[in-house]
Formats: sequence, structure tokens, C-alpha cells
Amino acid sequence: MPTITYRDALNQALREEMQRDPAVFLMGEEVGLYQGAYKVSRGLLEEFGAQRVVDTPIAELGFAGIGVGAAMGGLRPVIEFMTWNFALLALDQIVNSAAKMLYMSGGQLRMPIVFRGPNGAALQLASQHSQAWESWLAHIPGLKVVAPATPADAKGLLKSAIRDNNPVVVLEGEMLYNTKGEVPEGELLVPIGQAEVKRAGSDVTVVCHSKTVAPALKAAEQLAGQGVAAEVVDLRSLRPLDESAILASVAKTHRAVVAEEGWPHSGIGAQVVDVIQRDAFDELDAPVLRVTQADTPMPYNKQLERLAKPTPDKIVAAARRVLYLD
Amino acid sequence: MPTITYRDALNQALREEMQRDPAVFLMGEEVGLYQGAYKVSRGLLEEFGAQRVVDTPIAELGFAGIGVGAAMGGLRPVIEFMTWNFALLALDQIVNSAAKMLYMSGGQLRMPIVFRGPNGAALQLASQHSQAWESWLAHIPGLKVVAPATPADAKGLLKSAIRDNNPVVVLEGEMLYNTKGEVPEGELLVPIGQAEVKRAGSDVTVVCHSKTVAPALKAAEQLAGQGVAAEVVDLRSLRPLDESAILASVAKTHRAVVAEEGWPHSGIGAQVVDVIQRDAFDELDAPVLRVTQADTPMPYNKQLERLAKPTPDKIVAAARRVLYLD
Amino acid sequence: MTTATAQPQQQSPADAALQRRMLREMLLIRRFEEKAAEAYALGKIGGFCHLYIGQEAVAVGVSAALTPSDYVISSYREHGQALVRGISARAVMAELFGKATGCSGGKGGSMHLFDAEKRFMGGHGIVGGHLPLAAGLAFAIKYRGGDEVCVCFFGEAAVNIGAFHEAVNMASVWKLPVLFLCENNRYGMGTAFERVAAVTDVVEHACSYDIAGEVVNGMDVLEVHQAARRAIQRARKGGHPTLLEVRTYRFMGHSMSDPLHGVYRTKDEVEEQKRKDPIHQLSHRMLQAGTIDQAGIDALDAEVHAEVEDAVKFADESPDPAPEELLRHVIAD
Amino acid sequence: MTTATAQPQQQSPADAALQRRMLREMLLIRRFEEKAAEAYALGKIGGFCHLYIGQEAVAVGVSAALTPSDYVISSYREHGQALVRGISARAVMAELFGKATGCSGGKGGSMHLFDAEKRFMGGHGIVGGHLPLAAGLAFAIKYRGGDEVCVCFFGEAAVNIGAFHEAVNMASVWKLPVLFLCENNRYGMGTAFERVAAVTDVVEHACSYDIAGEVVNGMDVLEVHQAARRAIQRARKGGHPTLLEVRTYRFMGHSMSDPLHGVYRTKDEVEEQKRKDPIHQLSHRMLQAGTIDQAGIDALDAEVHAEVEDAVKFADESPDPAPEELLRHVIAD
Ligand SMILES: Cc1ncc(C[n+]2csc(CCOP(=O)(O)OP(=O)(O)O)c2C)c(N)n1
Ligand SMILES: Cc1ncc(C[n+]2csc(CCOP(=O)(O)OP(=O)(O)O)c2C)c(N)n1
Ligand SMILES: [Mg+2]
Ligand SMILES: [Mg+2]
Repeated sequence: MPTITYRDALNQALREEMQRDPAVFLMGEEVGLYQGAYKVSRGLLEEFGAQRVVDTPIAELGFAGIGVGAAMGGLRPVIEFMTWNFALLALDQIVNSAAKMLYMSGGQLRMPIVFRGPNGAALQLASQHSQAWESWLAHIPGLKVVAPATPADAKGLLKSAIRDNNPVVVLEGEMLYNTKGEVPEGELLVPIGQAEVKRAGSDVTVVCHSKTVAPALKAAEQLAGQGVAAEVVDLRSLRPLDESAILASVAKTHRAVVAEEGWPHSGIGAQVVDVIQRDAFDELDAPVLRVTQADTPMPYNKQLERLAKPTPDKIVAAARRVLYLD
Repeated sequence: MPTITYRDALNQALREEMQRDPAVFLMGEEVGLYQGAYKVSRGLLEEFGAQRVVDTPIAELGFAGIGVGAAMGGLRPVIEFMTWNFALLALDQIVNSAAKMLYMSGGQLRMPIVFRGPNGAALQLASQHSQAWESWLAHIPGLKVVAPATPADAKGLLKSAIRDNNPVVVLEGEMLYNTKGEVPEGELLVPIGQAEVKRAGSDVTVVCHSKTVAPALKAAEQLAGQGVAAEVVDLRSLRPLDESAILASVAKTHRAVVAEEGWPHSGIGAQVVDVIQRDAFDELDAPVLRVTQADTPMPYNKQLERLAKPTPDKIVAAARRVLYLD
Repeated sequence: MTTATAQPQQQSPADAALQRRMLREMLLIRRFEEKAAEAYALGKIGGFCHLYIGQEAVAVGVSAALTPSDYVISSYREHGQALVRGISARAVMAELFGKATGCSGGKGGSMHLFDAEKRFMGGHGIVGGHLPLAAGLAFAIKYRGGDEVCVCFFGEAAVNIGAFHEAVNMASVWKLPVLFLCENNRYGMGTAFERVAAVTDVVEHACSYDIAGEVVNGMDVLEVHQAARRAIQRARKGGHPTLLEVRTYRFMGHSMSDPLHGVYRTKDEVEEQKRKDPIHQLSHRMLQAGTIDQAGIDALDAEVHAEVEDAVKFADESPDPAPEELLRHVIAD
Repeated sequence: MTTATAQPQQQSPADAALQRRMLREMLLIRRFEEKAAEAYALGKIGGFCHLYIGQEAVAVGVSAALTPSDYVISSYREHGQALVRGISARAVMAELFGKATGCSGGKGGSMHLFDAEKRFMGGHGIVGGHLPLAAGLAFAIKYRGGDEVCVCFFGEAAVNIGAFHEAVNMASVWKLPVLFLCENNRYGMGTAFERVAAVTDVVEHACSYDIAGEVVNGMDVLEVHQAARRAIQRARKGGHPTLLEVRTYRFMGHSMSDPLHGVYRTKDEVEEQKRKDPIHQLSHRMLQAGTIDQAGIDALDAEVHAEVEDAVKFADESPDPAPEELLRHVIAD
């Protein structure tokens, strides 16, 4: 199996789907001539031309809405946000137009559109450029939300998202683009709504997604050295949430830690905790603990930033606590 | 004690604080000449003049940002959103400017600003005009979020919000404006961050806020008829969340239901559940259950809308389930 | 940027037929809205309900310049545009009543009328929110090499919100076949435009985006029609967007829950405007030209009246959506 | 709307002193940015770092027209404006290094420089986001009856985003004392303005909002200075906003991680622009006028060079913020 980067996996997904279906087009800032701010769209302008790889002004609300309108008109837009921090300006179109169009039209207007781009913190980009929006987006009925952690999942989920007849939010990561992984040749479709056990274990479940999968796996490695077998469940899809996969793991381990990049209050982890205590109450041998970003804006200073982020050590500490090891 | 409407209580709070401090001003759509879309600002233009009661164009992002800039310049703005549905357009200014200004300036710039308006559904306003945003807003470090349910809390919390040196989100309710309640004469300040037990009970805790307080009290009444003593805890503040008040009640009842107007995924209720299971794990005799709006956009049809909303019956049913009565 | 004035009418039979149709459509909207107001008072219609009375000439004049494959998209004040687009009075009234037989299955209501087949792309409730959607529909037309156009109706107050500017700029840069049709009725709710806009000639903004701009008298359906035809021509060939400012007036309150007049506008102003009633203007003109007589007008009126009565009866007798509809259409399969 | 051209200079001693100060400030910015680039390459500065090299005349010409009580607010490309506003090179460099001694305590970094005392109201990272803040600062000035003004620096690409239009419209309607200063350096990242803007003369938008508009050559610090003085005059008396379009050019890549040239602009274009270097233009002019000699220029350069060296040393030796700083300043007491 070829080993490629997360960036190239996304690029393959876009290319393959654009080759497959002429109704698919890519729109966003710097996606064409500049080959993408993070080079995810490299080569697409050359292959598909300016009509299908569209550079926009800096007008997130406007071009997100143009994407929604194009979907109403029968196309399958892929809207790239340079980062999700800027998509804050486009939420009205994502929430009020895209997510509600099918419902408020009484089922007449499908909304096959993808909103994608890097989410969460990178390195020292400070508070306005280091925000993780998954809990906001997963809150909205009418949307689907995926957050792939590996190149294979990135390709397979983006391809599924583009073929989906609903608005799908694809949360990528600047810090993930250069990561490498095996990606099977040919057609690869990862179904939306299915979590994956990235490492099996029997002592404690670590639920994670996107950029917290790598630290969760590192933590599992450390825990293994301490005689603790952690099971790492990568949610992959945040809406719909794969509740049965979470519950199946907890039924085995009876203990859980939930890690996420976002802030704690009403985060994804809170919803996962709700699912577990609601449906696995009698299975639980300890409260579920959460590891999140510090409940602060992101500081610029490197040391402070490190303190603010979820890390393997924090996950290990939480796991040991739910195991009553310290 | 005089009995007044929630609307008049807010009006008193605005008037008193504007009389008290010349730096306080009100800005928003229709707040002046039209006396407010929901008449909360009735009479203020006449008393304070057009400089302090400012009618704006329909430009939520712009006037929210102007409010933030005015606060940077030493004023204490109160920004009214005609409804929070429209504030979706202003989130960039609320989140990226207001909530982060103190932090990213290294503590130099305080942000004494209030963002207020009706939140959640009214009657048959359909999907784009019937949304409850508390979980989104409470997610953000740097903000405070309050959601008063009674006229007294509305007055006391709005006054505290205006005097606070941080950005405070005040979530009101179109369906609450006409509700009446006793409001003590003279200075009334309700501290931000304190929940209140609106009805005492020993069998089950019902956590609620804003528009779910009334149905929770109705449910408690029905439950009383069934021999069940429900304790109704009104959060009042959603950020900071009064965790000790929640835990104190659960320590007594060992059972809890959380009701909210928002959607289920990563809602306020999920965070309350997380707090309870984390810090009262051994106290709990049953899983905590949640009552929320249906996980759908709001339909226009009256019957469907009723089905979508949290009701006393749904709260009663959830309470009976956590009591294993059915 | 040119300012159009109504060209003199030589009455060809075609003109006469067109005018007759326009008169009928304006009457239909007027009677429909009057009935909707009654039904609202009776509690049969809920939520917000924004009437179009006074502005009929705009929807009618523009719609007569369109082909069935052209797209129309509008704000929450869209009953009139939906009706002249060909959605039956029954389907529109049933939607206002929230019934399963409504054009949006009872889920959308007054602010969210949809008929994808008729290419009526909604009723949208966020001011300015549907302008990018209109540009997007035009983008899709151009992408597929079609020759349809998209007409976007919106109020003057939307010009103050960012979405207007972002959408118009991109429509111009990409030469999209779209007509931005601003119904300038002078007020956004209780706020006179001049109180909140630095420049009150909406059409001025056409310059900043290098698109065609026109201002027309929205009380004269023929003038509106001619300007719309010019704009749609520009859009169809070559995809040149137009900003068409139509000066009109709303005879009723902003919505059913708002006063007709009061602090923000005087009774006298409303009365004076009512004297320019677009329906009277056209019927008067037709009477003058002898293309219709009073009996003919009365017959048309009786006809639409019956149509609206039937629509109310239909809506009233139609079933509510089934309870399971609550969970349907959240996600498409 | 007028287009200004540099008035002929009769060299009064005052002029000479002002020019000397401007030359020094431009040199300070240039040397500071060069050092910042070095430090970035060494990994002492992280994140995004947007250099101002080539645009020095804009910050310097405008700043020289301000009083200490006037407000300045800017985007993420604000090192130069912060320096000429009087924040020490030490405090700015330390902030870029993320140190406790930085002007934002190490929490803001390159994009979020703040000094409330110096009335430098930040460094803001969302394109267009600080334009409403500028209008708000001007609103506060007018509210208190003060005679200060607020200058808002932003790039031409921000004109395509809604916040620009909403802010300018309200500033005009309310006659706020604000100067919207657009640094038109032709590119937003890798996108040439003409590829994404229907009208490429930013100043055109002044008409749509009935405010004063001027276009000036941003490579000539004196021309910028004179235009800024006129605009600030208009704002101070009577609160008339101005949209000042300054035509300038960035000699470096968009940020440290972006290429200097490539697909979006040619090496030749950059080289040609560098021949218009604002520092050379002013020093040349002063040499001609005999108000300075080469030795004098070298002395100034040596002076600022030492100042920047000191700043780097200071930043390097300063401590990181204490760990407990992570949780401080989230909420004020
Ligand atoms: C973004 C947003 N802000 C506020 C509102 C509330 N609102 C509904 S209609 C309206 C006035 C709009 O006036 P105009 O655009 O002129 O259209 P008209 O009602 O006159 O047809 C307002 C403020 C809204 N729907 N959307
Ligand atoms: C709303 C938003 N969208 C996208 C970005 C990413 N971005 C940062 S700077 C920039 C280009 C801005 O160009 P311009 O306004 O001309 O300023 P310049 O960099 O040329 O000084 C972009 C797209 C952003 N910061 N904010
Ligand atoms: Mg209007
Ligand atoms: Mg630029």
C-alpha cells in the first residue's frame, strides 16, 4: 500500500471526484493559481480549469452562500475555508441556508455541498487563529461533520462527503497535512458515521478524533509500558456520532477518557460522556474524564501554548485516574 | 413587592444603569424611534436621546464590532440583537474581538460590553427564526453568559451584566417578555454565576434555565401529584456554570434530569451531565436524562412545533424514568 | 447607469393581452393578501406574515419578463412573487396555514415558500442571506452553459448588510446572469432608509461594482416590466448583472404584528402613497386605452376573488403534516 | 473625490526636521523587519509574521500627522505602525519573541501588538474585522465630545468583505472621526486585486458612502503625510470620515512562510517596484535639498541599527511568561 501525506490524500480525493462527476467544483481563497494556502489543491487548476477551481475574494459569507446557491442549482460544490477560524463569518450560510434548506423546503431541495478546511490550532498562531469548532458544527441538525485523523480516513471521508446529498463539514488540520500514512490504491470510501478502533485494549477506552488521535495513541503506548491496555476509539464522524462503537468499547473496558482539541464547556467530549453515562451507566466503574484545550483563548507564547493543548501526558494522567492508579 | 413583566424589568435595568453611568449606551435595530422590536427599550430614546439610544442599519457584524470598539474606547455598550438568530452574523466580533481582547492584549484592554436579545423559539417562526444558541456562547472562554427566567432575575442579571468588566451575553426570550413576576423595589443585582433553587425537593433534581424553568416547575407540580418531590434548579448563569449548586442538589436527590431549549448534540445539558457524573458519580442512583428540542430544524406547523419543543410532559416522563417509575 | 421612463404605449393586441394578464396577477396578489390578513386575524396563520400589498407591480412586472426555466429567489415578503411564479393560490395559502398540502409541506410557512419545479427557490428569512444564494444559482447556470437567469428580490435595507456587497462583487467579477432587484419601499421595519444609509440611492452601488444600474417607478407595472426586460436581456446574453432599484411602497405594516403607521411614518404619507396604487394606475390606463371596460375589470376581480376563496377553503380543509414529518427531511438519503 | 500630488517643498527648518524624523522612522522599521526576518529564520519568532518592508512610507507619513491621543488600529501587518506609534523596538521585538516583556505580555505575538497607553489598539487577525472596531473607537470619541481621531490601517483585499461596507456606512451616517486608510499593495496573499474586485480603484467606494476619498502614492512619504493631514483635519473638525487609498507595494512575501514572488507576481515586477523604495526616495530628496548628507544618513542608519540590535538582545534575554499566565486575563475582575 502506498504511503502518502494527509495533504496528498485529500488532493487525490478531490481529483478523483472531480474526474468522476463534472458537477463537482472547488471554490475558495487561493485554491487555484496559488495552489491552495496549504497546497491541498495543488495541480487542480491546471487539470480542471478556472471554471471548476475558483479563486474567490476574501468574502467567506458570500462564497459560502454562493456555494449553497450553486448546490440549489444542481451542482456539488466543495467550499474550502483557508481555516475554520474564518468560517465564523460564514456560519449564517452554513447553519441557516445549507443545514435547513431541505427541511424548510419540505424536502424539495437537497444540499450536496462540502465545507472543508483546517480546524483547530497549529503552532503559535495565537488566539484568533487557533480555534476548534467541532462542537459548534456537530450541534446543528441538517449537517454531517467528519474529522479524519489519518490520510486514509481523510481520502475516504472526503470522497464520501462529496458524494453525500447533505451538507458535510470536513474538519482537517494544518498539523495533519504533512503526516504520512498508508492509503489503499483505487476507490476508497469511508462511510460517514462510523468510528474506528485505532488500537485495541481492554482496560480503558480513549475516545478521540482528528488531532487528538495521535496523542491518544502515544498515550496508549506509554500506558502499555505501565501495564495498562488502552483501547483508542477514533470517532472519525462527529455527526452522526457512532454511539454503538463507543458503547461497545466501554462495555469491554468499563472506563473511559475523552480527548478533544476544543474547549471544555459543551464540547464534543461532553456529548460523548452523556452517551456513555446514559446507555452504559451500569457498565461504568469510574466517572468518565475529559482532556481538552485549556479553557482560555490560545496564547502566542510557545510554552503557554503547549500547556494549553491536550497532550499524551494529560491523557495518560486521566486514564490512570479513571483506573484509580493515582 | 410590585409585580411587573419581564419586559419592564429589563427596561428598568437599562434605565437605571443609564441613569447611573453616562458611559452606558444602547445600540441596535429599532431600539430608538420604534421603541424596540419587542418594546424592551420603550421610553429610553425620549429620556436619554439619540446619542445614547442608537438605531442602527441592519448590519449585525458591523454594529457588534462598533460596540466592541466603543468598549475599547472606554464606553459600556449594550448591544441589542433583534433576535439571537441574527447574531449568527456577528459571532466573529463576539468571539474573535470581544472575548479575546483582554487576553491577546496581555490584560490591557477590558471589554465591558453586553450583547442581549431574545433567544430560542417563539411561536411558529420556523427554522431560521427559532434557534437557541446558549451552548455555542457558553463554549467560549472570555465570555460570560446568563439566561434569566423571571422578571427579577432579568433585572438583576442585566444590571450585573452592564456593570461587569467582561463581555456578557444576556439571553432573553420573546415568550418571556410578557410573563409577570415580583421584582423588589430599588437596587437589584443578581450575581453572575449563581444558580437558584426555584422549588425545593428531595426525590429528583430538574436542572433548567430560561424558557425551560416554567415547564420544569409545571412538571414538578405534576410530579408532586404523583408523590414525587422534584427540586428545580435554575442555572441562571451558563458561563460560569454554578457547579456546586448542581452538585448540592444531586447529593440530596441522587437523580437528575436536565432540560434545555437547544438541540441535544453538545448542548448545555451535556455539560451539566458531565459535571454531575464527574463529581457526583457515587451519588447517582440512575443515569441523568436530558430533555431538549427535537434534533431537527424548527418546523412551521403548530403541531409539529409543539412536538419539537421541551414540555412539562417530557420532563415528567424523564423524571419518572430516572426514578425507575416506568 | 440610466434612469428609465415609461415609453409611450401603442396598444398592440399583444400589449393588451399582457396588460390584462398583469392586471389579473396584481389583483390576485391583492385579494390573496387581504384574505391572508383575515386568516391571520382568525389565528389560522401564525408566526410572522409580511404582506405585499402596494408592491404588486414589482413582482408582476418582473415575472412577466421571465421564462419558466428562470430562477426566482426572494426574502420573507414573497407571497406575491410565489403566486405570479405560478405556485397555486391553494399551495401558497395552505403553506401559510401550515398544512401538508402547502408548497413547503407546512414546514416552511409564510417566510419559506418553495417550489423547485416552478424554480421558485424560496422565501428566506435572514436579511441579505439570499443574495449570495442568487449569485450561486447564477453561477450554476453559467457553469452548465445555460441561458437562464436568476432574479433576486430584496428590500433596500439589505443594502446595508455585508452579504449584499460580497454577492454583488462576485457576481460582477464572474459575470453571472443575475438580476439584483431591490424593492425600495423606503422602510426597513420602522426605520426610514435615510436614517441608516449614507447614500439613499441604492442604484449608486452599481458603480462600485461596475454593473448596470437602473431606477424605476415601482407603482407603474409597465415601467417595471420594461426595465426588467432590459436587465434580463443583459443577463441572458453575456451574463451582465444588473442592480435594478424599484421605488415602491408598502401599504400595510411591516408584518401583521406591526402598526400600519405611527412614529416612523405618518398616516398622511401612507394615504398619499395609496393614491398611486399600481392596480388603479394600470386599470385606469387600460380603461383609457379602451383595452378593458369596468365590467371586464369587475369580472377579473370576481375571478381572482373566487380563486382566493377556494384557496382558503382548500387550506382550511387540508390536513396538518403527520407527526412523523417532524423527523423527516432533516437529512436526505 | 480628489487625487492629490505632492506639493513643491520649500525647505523650512521645520520641514527638514520632520523629514529627518520620517527618514529615521522608515529606517527603523526597515531594519527592525530585517532583524525580525533573521530571528524568524532562527526559530526565535513563531507563527505568522507579516513584514512591512516596502510600505514604510505609509505608517510613517500618517503617524507624523497624529497627536499622542489619537487612536491607531491595524491588521496583522502592523509592526511598522506599532513602532512609529511609539512602542519601543524592545517591546515589539519581545512580543514577536513571545516574551513576558512584550507589548502584549507574550500572549499576542506578531499579529496582536497592543499598547493602550500609546493608543495603539491592536493588531487584529481577521481580515476586515478591525474596521468596525475603528468606527467604534471613533464613536467613543464623538460620544465623549473629544477631538481625537481614529486611524484604521487595512489592506485592499478587505474591501471585498462585508465588514468594510457595514463599518464605512455607519461611520458616514454617524459622522465619526475616523480615517479608513487602505494600504493597496495590489495583492491579498497570492491574489491580485483585479482578479477578485469588480472595481480596482478602492477609492470608488467613497462615493457609495458619501465620504471623502483620495488616492495617493504610497512610495512618497511626503505625499502620504499631506493627504493624511487633510483627512485628519476633516475628521477632527466635524467628524468627516475619509477613505484614503494609498498605492504601495510589499517587497517581501505575504508572510514569512510565503514566497517573495512566483505564480502570482514576477520577480521583474518586484524588482521594478523596489526601484521606487520609499526610503531611497526621501533620502535622495533630502540630499538634493541639502538638508542631510550621506554621513548624516549613515549616522541615522547606524543609530536605528543599534536600536534594533538592542531590541533583539533584550527580547532574547527576556523571560517567557510564567506558566500561570495561561489562565490570567481570560476574565477581568
Ligand atoms: C440579519 C437580519 N437582521 C434583522 C432581521 C429582522 N428583520 C426582518 S425584516 C427587517 C427589515 C427589512 O427591511 P427591507 O430589507 O427594506 O425589506 P422590507 O421588509 O421593507 O420588504 C428586519 C430588520 C432579519 N430578518 N435579518
Ligand atoms: C476573514 C479572513 N479570511 C482569510 C484570512 C487569511 N488571510 C490573512 S491575510 C490575507 C490577505 C489579506 O490581504 P490584504 O487585505 O490586501 O492585506 P495585506 O496582506 O496585503 O497587507 C488572507 C486571505 C483572514 N485572516 N481573515
Ligand atoms: Mg424596505
Ligand atoms: Mg494587500
